Amino acid sequence: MSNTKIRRLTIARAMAEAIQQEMQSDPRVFVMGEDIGALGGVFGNTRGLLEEFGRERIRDTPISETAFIGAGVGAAQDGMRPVVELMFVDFFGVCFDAIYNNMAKNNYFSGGNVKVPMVLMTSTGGGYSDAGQHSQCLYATFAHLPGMKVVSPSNAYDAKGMMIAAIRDDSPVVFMYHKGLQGMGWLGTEAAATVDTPEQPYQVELGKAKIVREGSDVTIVGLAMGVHNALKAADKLAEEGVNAEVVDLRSLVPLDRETVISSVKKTGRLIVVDEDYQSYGVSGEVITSVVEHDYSLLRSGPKRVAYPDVPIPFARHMEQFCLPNADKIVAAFHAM
Amino acid sequence: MSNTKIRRLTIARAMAEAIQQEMQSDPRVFVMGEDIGALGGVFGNTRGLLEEFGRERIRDTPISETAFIGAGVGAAQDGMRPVVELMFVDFFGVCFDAIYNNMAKNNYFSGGNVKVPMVLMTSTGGGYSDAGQHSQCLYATFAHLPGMKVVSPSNAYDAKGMMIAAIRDDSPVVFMYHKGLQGMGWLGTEAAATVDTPEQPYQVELGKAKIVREGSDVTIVGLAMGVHNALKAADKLAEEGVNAEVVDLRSLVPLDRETVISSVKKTGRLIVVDEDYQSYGVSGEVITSVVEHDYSLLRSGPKRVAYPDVPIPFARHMEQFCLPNADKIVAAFHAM
Amino acid sequence: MLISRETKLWMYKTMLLSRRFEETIEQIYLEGKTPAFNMANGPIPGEMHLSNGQEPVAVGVCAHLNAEDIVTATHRPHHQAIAKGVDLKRMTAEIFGKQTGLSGGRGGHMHIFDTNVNFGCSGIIAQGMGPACGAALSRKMQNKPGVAVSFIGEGAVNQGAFHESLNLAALWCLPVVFVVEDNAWGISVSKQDSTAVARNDVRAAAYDMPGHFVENNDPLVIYKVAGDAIDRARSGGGPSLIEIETFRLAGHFMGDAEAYRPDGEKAFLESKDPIPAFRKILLAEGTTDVALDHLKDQVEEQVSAAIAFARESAYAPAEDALTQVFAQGEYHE
Amino acid sequence: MLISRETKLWMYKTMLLSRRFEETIEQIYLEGKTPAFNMANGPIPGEMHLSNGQEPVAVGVCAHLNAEDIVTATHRPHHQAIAKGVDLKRMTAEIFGKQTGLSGGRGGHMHIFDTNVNFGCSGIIAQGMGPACGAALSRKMQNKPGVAVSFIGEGAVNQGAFHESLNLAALWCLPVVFVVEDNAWGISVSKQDSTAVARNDVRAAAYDMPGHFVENNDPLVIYKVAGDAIDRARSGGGPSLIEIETFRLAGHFMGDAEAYRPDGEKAFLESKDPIPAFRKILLAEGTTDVALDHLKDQVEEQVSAAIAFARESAYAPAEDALTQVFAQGEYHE
Ligand SMILES: Cc1ncc(C[n+]2csc(CCOP(=O)(O)OP(=O)(O)O)c2C)c(N)n1
Ligand SMILES: Cc1ncc(C[n+]2csc(CCOP(=O)(O)OP(=O)(O)O)c2C)c(N)n1
Ligand SMILES: [Mg+2]
Ligand SMILES: [Mg+2]
Repeated sequence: MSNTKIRRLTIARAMAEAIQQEMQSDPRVFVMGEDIGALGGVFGNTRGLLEEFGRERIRDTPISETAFIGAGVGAAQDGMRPVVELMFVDFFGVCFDAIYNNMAKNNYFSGGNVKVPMVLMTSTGGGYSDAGQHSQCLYATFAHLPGMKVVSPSNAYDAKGMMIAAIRDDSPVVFMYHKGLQGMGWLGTEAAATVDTPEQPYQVELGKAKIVREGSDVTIVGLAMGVHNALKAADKLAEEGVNAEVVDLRSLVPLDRETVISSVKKTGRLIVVDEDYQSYGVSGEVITSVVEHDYSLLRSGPKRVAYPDVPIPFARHMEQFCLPNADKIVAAFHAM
Repeated sequence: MSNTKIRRLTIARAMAEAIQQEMQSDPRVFVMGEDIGALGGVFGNTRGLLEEFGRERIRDTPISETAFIGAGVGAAQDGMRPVVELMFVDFFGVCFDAIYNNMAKNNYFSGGNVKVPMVLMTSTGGGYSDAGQHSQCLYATFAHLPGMKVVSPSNAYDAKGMMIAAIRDDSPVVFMYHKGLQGMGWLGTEAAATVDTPEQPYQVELGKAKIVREGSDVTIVGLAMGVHNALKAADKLAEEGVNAEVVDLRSLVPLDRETVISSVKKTGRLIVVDEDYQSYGVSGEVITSVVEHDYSLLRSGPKRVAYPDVPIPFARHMEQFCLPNADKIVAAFHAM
Repeated sequence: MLISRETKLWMYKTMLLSRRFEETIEQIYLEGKTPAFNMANGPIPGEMHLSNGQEPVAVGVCAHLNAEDIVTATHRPHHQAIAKGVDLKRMTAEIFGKQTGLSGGRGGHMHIFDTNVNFGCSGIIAQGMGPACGAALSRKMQNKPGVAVSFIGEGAVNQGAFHESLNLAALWCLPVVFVVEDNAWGISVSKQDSTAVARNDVRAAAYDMPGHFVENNDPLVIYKVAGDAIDRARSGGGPSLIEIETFRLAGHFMGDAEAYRPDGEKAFLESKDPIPAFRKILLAEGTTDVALDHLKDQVEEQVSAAIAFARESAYAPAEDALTQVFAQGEYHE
Repeated sequence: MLISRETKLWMYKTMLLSRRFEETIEQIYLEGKTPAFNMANGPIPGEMHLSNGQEPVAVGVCAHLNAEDIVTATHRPHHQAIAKGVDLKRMTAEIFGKQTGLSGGRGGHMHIFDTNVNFGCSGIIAQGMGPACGAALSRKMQNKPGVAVSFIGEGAVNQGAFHESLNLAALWCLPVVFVVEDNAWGISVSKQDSTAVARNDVRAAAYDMPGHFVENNDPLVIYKVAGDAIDRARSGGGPSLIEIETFRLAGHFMGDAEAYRPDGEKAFLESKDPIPAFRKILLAEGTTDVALDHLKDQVEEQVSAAIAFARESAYAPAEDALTQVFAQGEYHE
């Protein structure tokens, strides 16, 4: 280990720092959302910003997602670079038109003349018994619809770099952060998401997957919390002498199919981990991307470890029964 | 041909007749939506109902989808059987919470005590230059989220039987009708959707796909307009001596995976046709369902002929360039 | 509108029941969450929104409701549920995630559904309002008795559903009453930072319906105002909007550090706690301490019985998570 | 507020331009659609919403706007676009789906975007309102001049976005004016069948903002009322709501049989056509027939030139459908 100082940040702090640095260097950047001011965001990702930038640029909003996300679109089109928060992704149903019919499409509708450089950040994921309207991931719901980039980091390093890249991107970016990775103790948290994070601003390119563990026997693909489950499964498999490669998608749109395909070329086996509902989702897309590319790559049937097609139950044991985890991934491998 | 009278109905008339007959026999059934009264529905599927049932049971609504779809949920929970129209599926973004977080989940949230026997009917599809906010299918958007059945007929016979089944179903059913199949001349229409339709009420079971053309060389799977494109492609392939089997999914939730798998068992080849956006959609789910079931069924890589991941352009030639059609399906077969 | 002594005692007792219930839940919620507070742990995991201080709204309104009447509640539903007569044992079991819970543990504290008393919830802001209109419409169309009451918070009034629902209710002259619990806060955002008008009763004029504002969390005034509105709805007079100033004595949810609250606000609100205040009134009107203490004992017993029921109940098999998605109990992959 | 002769002539000429433009589009729209009317056919496929009769709203409001001001329009945008100064040739080419169109044919008639004059549309009811607030906020935050005007129909006022946007605009004191074109119909549903109040200006009180109602489609009154509201917004006074009674002389869209209209309504409205009425006023005020006819000639020329431009322009390569999805011009599979 070198003697450079390790600076471990939670994803929450990494996001806040990214926004802070962009706000310092670019007066067009501002933040809007519910409880993002004095509270610092329910999930901590705007903490400290109100104190530094004041109420003009850190704007608490009424509970009017249609209006303030629509306002984000209008401000972005007018030259600002708003970072707008939808507190839980589960709430998209009250405001999705502003997102998918306007934010995502106005670049196209205007033939490229109107840019919408807006970041919509939103929390995803369950595992802490918040029940069926506060625990969803809805990755595929966003990724299915054209015109917005859709990304989700699995650790603080990526979170900071991806947030900076998202703010600087001239396209709308949906930045989905998993509550269980935020490093907010009160939600429980995955410790491995809290990693060394440089202080200087830097970008992590959107649309590039990352091989977070190299292996040769099976490719396990996931994003956000799924990556951590995959890594844990890889550890378990290693005990059996199985060498798993883990791919962190990081981005669903653009989807880095090449990295997945290259990995499967090497391993011949594919497991997709997804905390979003299974059907018509991420797992189907990733698997199909591989088999339509080259049907002969796979040496055995692909597997998915995804959330079953049921609303998310409240009771802990029921929710845990439904969630993907390392054991299910290991079992999927054994069933191959 | 027998001498029983052929009674060709458009899907629009078949839907209206199904609703009419259910309203005659069940006082709990009523209709709400925009322009479903005096106008008879923009797409004709409530024509004649106002005259027969009056304004109490055929209720024109304000342009307040959140309120009136929410009201549908409340009325269904209170013992009524509302048929509620969302004029274009594209508008789901202003009211989806009422649909997916309430209509779809209250059965679950209540442990099965609260039933929500509601039909949400909504128009889908393009091809007539109605541009990017009025031409979408969004099949996967609905089918991805648990708790609602999602169906879409390809012809009047099925439309009538499926609508009756939907109204009688104690679960919420999203009934998606493709504008290009409605038989409304002013939208252009696929003549093959207008078929012999019995006058007596009957049900077509929801969740069952149908083999609409038998074949042995390739399985082409589609729904709604996709079925007609598949049938046309099958005709073209027949000229080349290729015998295509065409599967009309009819229902996305429940998805009849068995019928697709059995067909692929026979043909060894799979093409999925989908007018919804390609990624994270129907095609990925159908293909993955087959390959995860039995990886050895396919004799060559599966193909998808779906709408590319771009908003729907207005200009006819651009839109037609993007839409699935018979030639693209034939080309996909040739590329296998 | 006269208030009988019996009704007053019911109101008092029900407020007490709600309060004691929540105080108990509060304790149990913290089990397993110390030393490190982690929502995911303990016998009651997940978010917990308490309604301490808001009891007058629930009892003042629900005193006028029968089992057949409909209530749609929010993410903060305990007081409303208790006042509406939701089965306390089964509700408690639900909050514990047990099989005997109202939904067998699928719903939890934000999704309390009791069909016996027509009570339901949504955790999404203002999304009970459309369903309340629909239930009211159902009664009207079926010519069946029953009014619907939709409770929301003052933060919810700026959600589109509020506007659409009020317009629809007025347009169709539905038997529904909209009750805004103005506890001054939507999580950390104050009413004045979210709402362009100081009082939402003025918004009723936008729908040509009566609007009322009740100050100072007064159960007796609430009773009267709500009674008039509910009578009006029952007799075909259409909807009303009532905003009620009430107090959120606790944080938005348990674990909320409440740093956003102005200094002294909590102490001030506690000094106006409506339960001791109501007790004083009842005493002044001649009810004895003994009688009120007796109610308290009854309440303690009810709460203990409910908690015991919940604690002793079993969890459903985990696989039950895959049931009751559709009406036949099944789920479809 | 005084109206200069020059302004009046601009208003008249612009109304005429909009009318003649739409009359011409109407003819061309029908090309290829006879004998059987099929929306998918002809040089202009898709839906076509005409604004004949509603021109006074557009000119009365836009007379006060500069290129830097923002307008968000609806599914029925021609009159507003023309009054705002959208490039007529490129707009026409867009309606024809040509490469020279404002968006190269991707948008069509419901998606007119002209960044030179800050004009945009959404075909989804009321969804221009949030963006109008955002543009106004942007100007306020940047301390740049400019007000935003959001046009909607009277049917749109019952959409949640209306309520949320008005509250946000008032709360943040944004330089935005909301203009409701009350043409009495939302497709086939009359105002009284959709709205619980007869006039939407009363709804302004729900946001503590000024509300105005203009009767009888009068361009001069519209000019004054809009001028006051826009001045107010410009000078930091915050938002206003204006509802304007106007006339939809045509069907909701072309092909609409309008069976739902009461007998005689169309003839009555035609008798009140605002263009001849305005002409009469101008004549009475001393403008000569010759001068007005000269304006007409200019308008004819503009329309002909725009149509010729559109007709003569090429279609973009069909593959261009796959470009401009993202900001770099690319799309991502
Ligand atoms: C549509 C939606 N947006 C945001 C939230 C998150 N949220 C939950 S409670 C709350 C505050 C609600 O305030 P209020 O309506 O006053 O009710 P209170 O919590 O004070 O009872 C918010 C913003 C939500 N549940 N739904
Ligand atoms: C959210 C939404 N719901 C429904 C529609 C369908 N629709 C298009 S125009 C229209 C009527 C609009 O009426 P109004 O606002 O009065 O405008 P007008 O057409 O009279 O100009 C409707 C219902 C839509 N585009 N968006
Ligand atoms: Mg509140
Ligand atoms: Mg109108």
